[in-house]
Amino acid sequence: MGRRIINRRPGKGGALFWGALPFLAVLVLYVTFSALRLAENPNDKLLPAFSTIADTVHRLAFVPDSRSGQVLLWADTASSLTRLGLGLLVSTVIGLVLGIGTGLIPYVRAGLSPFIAVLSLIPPMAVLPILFIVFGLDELSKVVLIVIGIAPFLVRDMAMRVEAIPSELVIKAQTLGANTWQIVTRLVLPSVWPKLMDSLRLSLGPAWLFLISAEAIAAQDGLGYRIFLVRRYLAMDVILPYVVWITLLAFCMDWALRYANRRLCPWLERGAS
Amino acid sequence: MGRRIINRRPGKGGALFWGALPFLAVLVLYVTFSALRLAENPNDKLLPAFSTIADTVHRLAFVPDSRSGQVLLWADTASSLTRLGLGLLVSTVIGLVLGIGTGLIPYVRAGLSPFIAVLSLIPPMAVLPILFIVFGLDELSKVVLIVIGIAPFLVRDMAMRVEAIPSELVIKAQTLGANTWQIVTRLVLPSVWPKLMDSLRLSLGPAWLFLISAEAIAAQDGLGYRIFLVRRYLAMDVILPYVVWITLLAFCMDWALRYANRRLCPWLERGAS
Amino acid sequence: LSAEKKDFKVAWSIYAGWMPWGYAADSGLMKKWADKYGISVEIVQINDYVESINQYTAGAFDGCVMTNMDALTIPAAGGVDSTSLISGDFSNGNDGIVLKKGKTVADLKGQKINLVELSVSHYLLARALDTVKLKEKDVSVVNTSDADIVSVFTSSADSTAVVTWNPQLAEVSAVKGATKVFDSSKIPGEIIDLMVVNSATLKDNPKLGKALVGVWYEMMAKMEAGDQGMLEAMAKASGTDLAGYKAQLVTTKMFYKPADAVTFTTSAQLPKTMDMVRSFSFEHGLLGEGAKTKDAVGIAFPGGKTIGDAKNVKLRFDAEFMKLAADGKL
Amino acid sequence: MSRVTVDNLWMEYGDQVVLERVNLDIPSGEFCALVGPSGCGKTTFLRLLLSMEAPTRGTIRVDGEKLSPEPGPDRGVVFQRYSAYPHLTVEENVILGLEFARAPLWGKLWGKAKRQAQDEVAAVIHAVGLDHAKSKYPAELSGGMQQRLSIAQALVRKPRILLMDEPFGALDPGTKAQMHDLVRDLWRAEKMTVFMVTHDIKEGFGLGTRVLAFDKVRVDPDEPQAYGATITLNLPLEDKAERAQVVQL
Amino acid sequence: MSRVTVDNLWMEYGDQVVLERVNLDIPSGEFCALVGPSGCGKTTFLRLLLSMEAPTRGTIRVDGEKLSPEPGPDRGVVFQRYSAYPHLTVEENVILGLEFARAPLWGKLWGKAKRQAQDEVAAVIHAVGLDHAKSKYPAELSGGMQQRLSIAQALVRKPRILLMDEPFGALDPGTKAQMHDLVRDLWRAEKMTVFMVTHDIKEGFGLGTRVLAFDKVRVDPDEPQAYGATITLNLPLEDKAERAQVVQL
Ligand SMILES: Nc1ncnc2c1ncn2[C@@H]1O[C@H](COP(=O)(O)OP(=O)(O)OP(=O)(O)O)[C@@H](O)[C@H]1O
Ligand SMILES: Nc1ncnc2c1ncn2[C@@H]1O[C@H](COP(=O)(O)OP(=O)(O)OP(=O)(O)O)[C@@H](O)[C@H]1O
Ligand SMILES: [Mg+2]
Ligand SMILES: [Mg+2]
Repeated sequence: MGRRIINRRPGKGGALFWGALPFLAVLVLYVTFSALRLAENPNDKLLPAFSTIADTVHRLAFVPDSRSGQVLLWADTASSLTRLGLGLLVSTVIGLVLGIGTGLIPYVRAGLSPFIAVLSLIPPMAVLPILFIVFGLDELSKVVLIVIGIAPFLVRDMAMRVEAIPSELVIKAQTLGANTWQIVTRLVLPSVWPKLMDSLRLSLGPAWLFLISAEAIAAQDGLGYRIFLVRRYLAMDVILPYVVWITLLAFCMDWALRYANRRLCPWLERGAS
Repeated sequence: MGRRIINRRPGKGGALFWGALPFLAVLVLYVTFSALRLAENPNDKLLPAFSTIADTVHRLAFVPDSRSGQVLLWADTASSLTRLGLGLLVSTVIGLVLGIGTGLIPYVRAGLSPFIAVLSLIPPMAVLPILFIVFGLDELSKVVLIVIGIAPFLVRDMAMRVEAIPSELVIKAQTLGANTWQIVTRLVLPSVWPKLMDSLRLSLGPAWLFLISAEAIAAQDGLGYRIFLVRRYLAMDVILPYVVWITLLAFCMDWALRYANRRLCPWLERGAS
Repeated sequence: LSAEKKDFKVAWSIYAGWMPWGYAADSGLMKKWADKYGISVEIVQINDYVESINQYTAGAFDGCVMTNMDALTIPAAGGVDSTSLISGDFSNGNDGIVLKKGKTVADLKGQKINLVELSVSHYLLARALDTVKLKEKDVSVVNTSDADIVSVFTSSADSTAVVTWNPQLAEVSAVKGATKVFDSSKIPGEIIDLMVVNSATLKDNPKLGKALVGVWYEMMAKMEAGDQGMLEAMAKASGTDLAGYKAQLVTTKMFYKPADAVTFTTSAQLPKTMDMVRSFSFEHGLLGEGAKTKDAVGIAFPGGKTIGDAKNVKLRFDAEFMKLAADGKL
Repeated sequence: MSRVTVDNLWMEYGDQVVLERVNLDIPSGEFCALVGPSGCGKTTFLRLLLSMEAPTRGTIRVDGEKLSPEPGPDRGVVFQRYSAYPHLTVEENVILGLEFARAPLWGKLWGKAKRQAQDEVAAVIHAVGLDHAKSKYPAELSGGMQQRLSIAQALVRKPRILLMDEPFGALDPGTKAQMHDLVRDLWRAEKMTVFMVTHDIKEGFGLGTRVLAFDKVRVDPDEPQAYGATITLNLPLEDKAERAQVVQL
Repeated sequence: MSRVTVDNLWMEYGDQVVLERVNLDIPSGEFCALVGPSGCGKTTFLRLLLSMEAPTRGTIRVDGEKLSPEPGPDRGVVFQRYSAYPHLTVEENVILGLEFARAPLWGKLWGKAKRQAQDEVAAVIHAVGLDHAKSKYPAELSGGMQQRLSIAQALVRKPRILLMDEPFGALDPGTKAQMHDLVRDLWRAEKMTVFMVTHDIKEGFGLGTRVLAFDKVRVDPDEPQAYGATITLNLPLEDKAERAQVVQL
């Protein structure tokens, strides 16, 4: 009927089809170029064939390492996820506390907001030596690098969201007798919670990036460590599945956050029609 | 009068004072620890004295380099800013086009949004070899790394903002006879423009980070190049002023974006009381 | 300033000649030797080589593995009086120059060369250029991180020449049409891998030196004997397999016997080598802006010989502890 | 011509039935006043007419053809909550409809074309009493001013069907009378079909040519959401002289 | 006791004078109906009484003391645009005032205390006719239902001064009458001082004990923003029996 394109919606199947399309395209591209390169040089390591990758994945994911008796992939995943989880947790708490603080309380804003703005602009990689001296080289420093990497973003984003709460709602809470703390718990927190989840989702990419960088500098296990280790041999048959695996993990987290948002914030869906 | 803390505002002077406080604190910390370390080892490189830094800055910023004949700081700044500017520009355009596309048009959303979500979660540093094949090693690949680093974030953020436009406003535009393109130019673009500026401000940190990382991979000039080069001999007297300089540049951009927002979007301030 | 202490930390990073340190930590040999002297030594692996030296220089570690050139330009130039406790090996083909276009060093002229600037690769390049009377001005150097050098050379047509070390060197040499035109076997004994410890700490705590040297030569003996378990563990830890690791060892001249290391360290060649290294470092500004001549940082050798400013000796080559090992007194 | 026919319409939100068995046949040009208790489904009915939502059952036809499934310039709307564009000034908000029609590419007029459009809307801006607030943004307007802005905005495109949800609710009696005149004149001139929700019965009977009352006929006290509202009264004001002139029966 | 005294009040937005020379002395317990043309400054006046904004000149005193510079539970408010909390259901929205008072730490009641609070507000929720929408979120309510929710929310804390901005504008006559009773009863019982903006003159005279009319007395046709509105009529309805009972002159 010539409807405007903004009013035309694909069905369930259609959405699946269109969603899968770009992935398929990438896959086809990969297979083609891999075959081309391998035809020229059967030992090419840059774009290994799927069979090679499958062998490597089998070895990484199912054969215990002779030295440590651990299965590498799972051991790496466990340590990386622990670091990442801790980093995200701490960043979230900082983002929430400082974000609400700077967004809501003028004095805190005056004191912290320029500092945090500047902090968020310092490239952490450039001051690594200082960070390592201050925080040591063990687990702490990796978590700290994640926190330094994403917490300022979360703080600033949260502050912006808090400032965007309509002033009527804050005023009304005060006429209902709320003190500052109650305004935080009953109005500000639930209002910015869904935005926090969204911001966290947007920070997942950077968080992994910082984790990998941290693990590449000082670690003895972890997904980033393994990638760093084999990178010198250009072992793309290890790197690619690791990257896919990292992306998959990140995607699951992304999905979980979205799901949590829907469950914890029913008002977002109700009445939106 | 015992006002709630959310209603108490510092005056202009107060804001300046509180804003400067954390910076002063960091400065004092630095001077103290620097003095302590220098007392132990007068040649300590980690936290050089301000006089050393000043000498180095003078050399970097005003004395032409003996090898290349250029004044290092300005040459580095020029190349880095060019790369960064290009990267930001391309990312902004991508963010705007794809963000509005995915946010507004259900078919585009179905096709691209999962792909972009996945893309944003792939750690770019881990797939560098593939980027090199596709984009080569020169300026292009550095710009591309910045784009890969921040464009997915911008796209996703823009899409979320577009989806947050009240449906009444979109419906009303249609009743006023707008076609899709007009809805984009007259409603969606002005609505998300201020958010785009905010998101860009939040991406400045990551953008610099990716620029510096890109310059660490293969470069002959640039602020990141210099930092990584002198990192080899822990020349913090070079690194620290460079970091401060980068932060200052980033802060100016941040300020410029905020200012542009205020100038281009007068409705944000008017009537907000 | 440093007093007697019990707990020490040394850092190491992944490189063919340093892999035994990882094995020492994992196998418990380090603990054995530390216990013997009533101290504890923690061996920390740091993946980023430069970061490990930086951390040592900043004082986070009592010792660290590094090359002779980095020992001079980072801790010594940074005012940290450092002592080379063990001369573990020298690069005998482990560092090299690989070209896609051209077959000889002279072909480097005018090319863009990917390497880690200011590292031993850079030094190797300078020495190679010397052999054909070229100057650094005749080439153009592109700083490229060691982790990316393989992918840069393999995947990009823009990259036609690289200088790097193993295992990256083996990977880039294997690229179709690539030629290795120069390697460190042509300048034997100039790129030396050391265990460096803080001089003051060592002076106050000779036990640390004894424990480190003791464990090192126990492992060297095992390695020389071809201990399969040890070699395999080290291969794995360096991210390759036994064959790959053995290939790397071929181009590494390990001093399995302490006596050989002592001979090397006390030889008259070492001061000459270090003089070349410091000249290179000075020309590239690596001795710091305060250094007006290459003599700014003094280097001491066994037997009391020094070069450079004798009042500012910051790098000391020591053979005493290795001698103890050679004499079986540990 | 825009005869609106509604055939056995049902609308449900989840398990709540809002509208049930709504049947209507409204001749073209009719000015319908919709009245009914708060929350009974008047706004929902307008949303259906606007294709903002699809009915659960039943159909809506305009001149015998199925209602276009998306909103378009044939149906203008004044929402219950004033909804002007916050990033446009009063004048820009009003001009917007003309710009969409005349500048297919960018939706923005420049230079002479723009000045001409400004002249055209000047009358309507004056009629709603916002001349002196022309260059204000909606956030700077009072509630009643925003409501008047919405009305002006909707009228500019002269839609064939005009849907208004309590358009005069926030206005004082004097201003309201002016608005009545404005809407009535336009309705007469353009012969639009108008649906206007109002809580002011007098306004309904005064302006309208037909009054539609919504209410529930069946109520289950335990499950109040089980039954919806329907049209309990459909009263053409046949004695109205205006009706004979405008409405095409 | 809450006598409101306004002394030579001016309010300007930029170069627009909105209110000028407003002088008032309202005895405690008075029910003031504020009327006036759209955009004349009634909402602005309420905002000033609420300390949402500071006057450009002049002072407001309550019982002789300067008005607290921040909103508090002594002054309740029903905004012109319904403004319930979108993340709370109807019942949670209404209970909120009690929770703030009784749970100083978290602002949230649990278990028995919560059930008791729910019982307490059940009456008011019933009175505004939202029993059956108790567990709906504001986005699921009709305009009139949201307005009633706002009223219920403001009444629960029984403020000494109640500010209402067109609280019954979106209600049908039947519901409106119920709301009138509800507010009148509470006003009588609590002897609140009420300021209510309304466009319904009949409502103003019916509910109020005093009518305040805002309008501009000076108008410069070229510069309409140069002069503001003031109180042109301050009419105590002294013949009202209720006034004698409640108002403390
Ligand atoms: N998105 C939604 N989800 C669930 N229920 C809804 C939704 N929108 C409206 N309702 C319900 O539908 C019913 C009718 O709402 P509607 O807005 O049509 O009422 P109305 O007649 O316009 O009332 P008013 O005069 O108060 O504006 C209400 O009971 C409301 O709770
Ligand atoms: N934030 C603001 N910035 C600038 N002008 C404003 C602002 N808020 C209100 N005004 C102006 O002040 C005047 C009075 O507004 P106010 O909202 O008080 O009117 P009102 O009497 O409540 O009208 P209504 O009955 O239409 O709600 C209006 O002309 C409006 O344009
Ligand atoms: Mg309605
Ligand atoms: Mg008002």
